[in-house]
Amino acid sequence: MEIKKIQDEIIEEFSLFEDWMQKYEYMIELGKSIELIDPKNKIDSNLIKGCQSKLWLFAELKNGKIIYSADSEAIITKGIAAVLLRAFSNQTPLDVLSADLSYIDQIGLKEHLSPTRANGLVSMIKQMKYYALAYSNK
Amino acid sequence: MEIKKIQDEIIEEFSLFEDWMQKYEYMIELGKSIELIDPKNKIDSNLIKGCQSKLWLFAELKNGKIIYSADSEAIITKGIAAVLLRAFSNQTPLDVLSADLSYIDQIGLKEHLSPTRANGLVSMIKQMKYYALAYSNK
Amino acid sequence: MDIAKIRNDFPILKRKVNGNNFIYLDNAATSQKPNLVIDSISDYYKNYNSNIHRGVHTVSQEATDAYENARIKIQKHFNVKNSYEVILTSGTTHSINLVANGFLEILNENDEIIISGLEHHSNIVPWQMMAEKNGAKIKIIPINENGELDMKVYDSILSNKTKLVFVNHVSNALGTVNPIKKIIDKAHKLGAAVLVDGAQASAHFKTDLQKLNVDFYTTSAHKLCGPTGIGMLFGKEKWLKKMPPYQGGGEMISDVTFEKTTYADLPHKFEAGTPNVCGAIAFGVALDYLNDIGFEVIENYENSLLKYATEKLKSISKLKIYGESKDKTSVISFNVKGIHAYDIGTLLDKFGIAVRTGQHCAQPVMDHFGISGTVRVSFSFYNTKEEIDKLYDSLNRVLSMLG
Amino acid sequence: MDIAKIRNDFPILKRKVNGNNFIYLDNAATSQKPNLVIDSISDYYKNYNSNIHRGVHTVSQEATDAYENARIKIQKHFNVKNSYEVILTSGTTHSINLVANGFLEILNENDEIIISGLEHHSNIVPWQMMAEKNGAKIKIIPINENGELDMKVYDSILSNKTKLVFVNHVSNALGTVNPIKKIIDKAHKLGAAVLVDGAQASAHFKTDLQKLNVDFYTTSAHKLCGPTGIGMLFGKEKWLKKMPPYQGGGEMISDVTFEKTTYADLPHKFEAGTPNVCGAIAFGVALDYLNDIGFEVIENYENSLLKYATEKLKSISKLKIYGESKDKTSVISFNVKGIHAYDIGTLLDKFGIAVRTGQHCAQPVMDHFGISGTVRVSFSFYNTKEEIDKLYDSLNRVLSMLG
Ligand SMILES: Cc1ncc(COP(=O)(O)O)c(C=O)c1O
Ligand SMILES: Cc1ncc(COP(=O)(O)O)c(C=O)c1O
Repeated sequence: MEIKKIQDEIIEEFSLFEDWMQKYEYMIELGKSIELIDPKNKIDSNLIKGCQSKLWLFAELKNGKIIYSADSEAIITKGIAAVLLRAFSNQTPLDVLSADLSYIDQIGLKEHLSPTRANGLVSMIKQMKYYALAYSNK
Repeated sequence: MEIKKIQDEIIEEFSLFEDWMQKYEYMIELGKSIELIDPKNKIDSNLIKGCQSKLWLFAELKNGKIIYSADSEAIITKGIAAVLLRAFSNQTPLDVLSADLSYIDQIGLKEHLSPTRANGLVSMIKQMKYYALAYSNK
Repeated sequence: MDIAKIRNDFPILKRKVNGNNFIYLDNAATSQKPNLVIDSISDYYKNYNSNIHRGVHTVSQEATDAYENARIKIQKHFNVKNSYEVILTSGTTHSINLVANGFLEILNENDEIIISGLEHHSNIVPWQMMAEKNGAKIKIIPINENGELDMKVYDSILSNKTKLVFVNHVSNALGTVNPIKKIIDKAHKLGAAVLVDGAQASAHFKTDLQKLNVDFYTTSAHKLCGPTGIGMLFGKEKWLKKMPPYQGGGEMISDVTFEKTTYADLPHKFEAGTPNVCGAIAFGVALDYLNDIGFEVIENYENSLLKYATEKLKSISKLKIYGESKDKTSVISFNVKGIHAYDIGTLLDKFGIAVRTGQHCAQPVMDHFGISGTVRVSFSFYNTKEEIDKLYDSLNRVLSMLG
Repeated sequence: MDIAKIRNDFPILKRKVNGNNFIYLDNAATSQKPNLVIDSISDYYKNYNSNIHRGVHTVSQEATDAYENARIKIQKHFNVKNSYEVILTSGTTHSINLVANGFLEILNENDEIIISGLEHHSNIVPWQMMAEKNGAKIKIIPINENGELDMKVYDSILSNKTKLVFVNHVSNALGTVNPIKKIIDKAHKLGAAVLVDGAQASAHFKTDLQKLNVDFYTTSAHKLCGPTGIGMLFGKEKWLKKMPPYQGGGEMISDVTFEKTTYADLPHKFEAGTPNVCGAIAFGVALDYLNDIGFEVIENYENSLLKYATEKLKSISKLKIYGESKDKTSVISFNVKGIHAYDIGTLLDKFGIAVRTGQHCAQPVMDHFGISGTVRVSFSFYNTKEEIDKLYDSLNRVLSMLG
């Protein structure tokens, strides 16, 4: 599925919730189904900086598509990672590079988009784009 | 004359003036008649600290009385010194030590009584009392 | 203590966070400011702002007097002998670095310094930086299971090689009040000087520095209802005279030529450049405010809050409190089994409750307990039992979301 | 420029001093603050005061964002390439000491540093302190009769032994604007770095640091309508990476154990401890305020004030102006023959006029002219021609009292 479509899907899902508690509960649920990073890649060099809880991110190219995997000690961070992975994993590097991010705002996670947030969302997005850039040159 | 009487005299003189300009002009006049420090005593060790213009102070004991002498690069500082010397010079060390200083306030120089003032008035008073203390033990 | 009146003094307590009443339980990081302090800042800039010292004009004189008067307020508050033993700095970190720089040339590789295992990074890193240069050896007083210093080890590592001992008065990570009087007396017997970091203590109780006979003591105004960017260092005259100046600049010199510079007297020798004039004045106002309430009143009230909160939190299953020293200020550091502190902090924030999560700039303390961080709630005299009830309820809801 | 409106922004300008309207001509010492800046301080403490970075709660996030946003305002104002090249310090003196400490281990006794003869003590003493330790040699660019740097001597002392050149952008004692672009380009040709002290410049004109290609640049917020206790250091990334941290503490580390500490990335490596959060935010507001008026407008207006005042003062007999460089900001330093500066300053104050007297923390400049000090009047964009007329009249009355 296209990134844009997945994002719309996520927006729709989140729009069903009436309050932040339900939203967060859903995000936490999503976190549980994340593509977990292989233990052998759970190393310091795959840590995302600026994150209060450890957050590992990894990416590999399979059949021209980027497969992201991640994990975090914190369940909310994992949920946020899930929201990103669902949209961007299994896409071509070029699609990832050109993808728009406004869906994060629309599902009510805007507060997490400050570069100084201790959850590393912004650094994570940056790192995902770096991976995409690296793989797009291959 | 007793210190207290001289102080009253000074207060009376200053009370004749209606504004600060006249007062300052008078003080500047007084400065001109100051007992000048002997050039050989115009040395760094006789400088009063915390003074923006150089201010020298010296004291000697003659017939049981302290004779202060002073000089300053600034004419206002010299005037202030004159107001002090007139009251305290030629008095016994004990009289200087026990003297009250409220006349300074009464003649309208209170603003100069802050310890952080750059004119050194407070340091000068201190130094005069030090001299008196030293000579009172002799 | 009229808590309603006091809360009314703090405008920020009226705000909403995420739709809820704001409950500020991050007081160990920084305190909130009463109107009196905030207004003193406006008043300064609206009425008598000027650069200080050596100014012959009235406004400069007013600012200088207010600044020096703040120094005297600090002197009196901490019962310091001479006002020139109070150095105004930009905060505890600056104060400690000033002392570490001062001892750079006093110590050498035969000397030892002792650091408590409860220290904030601000009281560790400057000494490591110093020791790297002069070769002094660093020894550590370890902490026990309750988060208290192991005084037996202290006795065993203290020797006549020890030149300096550093310990905080209160641990910011755990709230432990350290037995500094004992530490000082023992150190002095062997000729070592002691620096006590009072950043975390001085909001909670009053300290008599002459009685304590401590060599150096330091705090930050922002921890005790004062503004950011200002703090103090007390140093005994004999030490301040022995130490070289830390920064070079205006104010701290008496004579400058390109060949030779002579330094000014205390305290100016250590106050290079235009100081934080307004900050110092507001620091003094903050001390006045706290003293008007009274530190005994504050201490009693905060202790009752701590007791109440500790009991409530302990009733939550799987919740473990780190630091259970008998002598504690209003800090509770905890974790809930299987749940990351970050998740708890993030969700409590949704309920309008501000707590701190992470290492609290005290990684060695975390390492001691084998954890990566804690949730830290820290109280002040403007907090209430109702707020603790709200914390308790919200925490339970958060845990059920995360569980 | 609507001067009435601007003056209305500065509450202090409405006060009386010794019964007269307050005329503030001590702007080179520190600037006055507009309501916008004062209000931003109250706003911070009333609404979102918190310790910053690593806080997961909303208010900490708001404070962090505002603090980092201030850094970006400074970055944009000075056209700095990367925001992390902007270090927030407690002021120029702190900034310069930070750099001097950074070069302590980079330089040795074979290296030379060049200092201009126009420097403020803040840009002399730190280098003397450094040179005492690492043995670097200090050479001086002398000044000529007009108070300008003697660029021929500069050419002759600059060599490939020169590692650093320090010069202020504008002299606080005389107002001279130095030819820093030339100084920088020449230094760079020989591989030397240049630090420009912009404390006295940045209130008067805008500086493009990338265009200037300077290695370090520094200023203090209190000189440009901002609060006390905050300033900035710009350093090129390559230098900031090369220099060791200055102070140890919280924030500036990424990993602390008692064995080893690793330092955080820029800019945090140089921002140990709780920063002056509120000060930084208000610094940003001050830049906004000045930019809203526009620096071209400010420069033109101030130049016309300077010209007007210079002509008027010159008409007074026996009055000598020190520093008559063609390129000058709003500073007039003068003496009147046979009269001590202190006397003039003290009596002008009686007329409500604030000027500075003395050495202006630039003793070598005074020594050059063989004087112990000057009377310094320094203007800002909120001053008026009427105030200069008042200065002129009062000065004449003062001189007749003293003469
Ligand atoms: C040219 C110059 N450099 C440095 C300084 C020192 O600045 P601060 O006192 O704010 O550290 C000043 C101001 O006094 C100055 O005018
Ligand atoms: C115990 C302790 N020491 C030192 C500090 C550092 O103080 P500051 O950041 O104000 O310099 C703090 C506060 O963070 C502290 O709690």
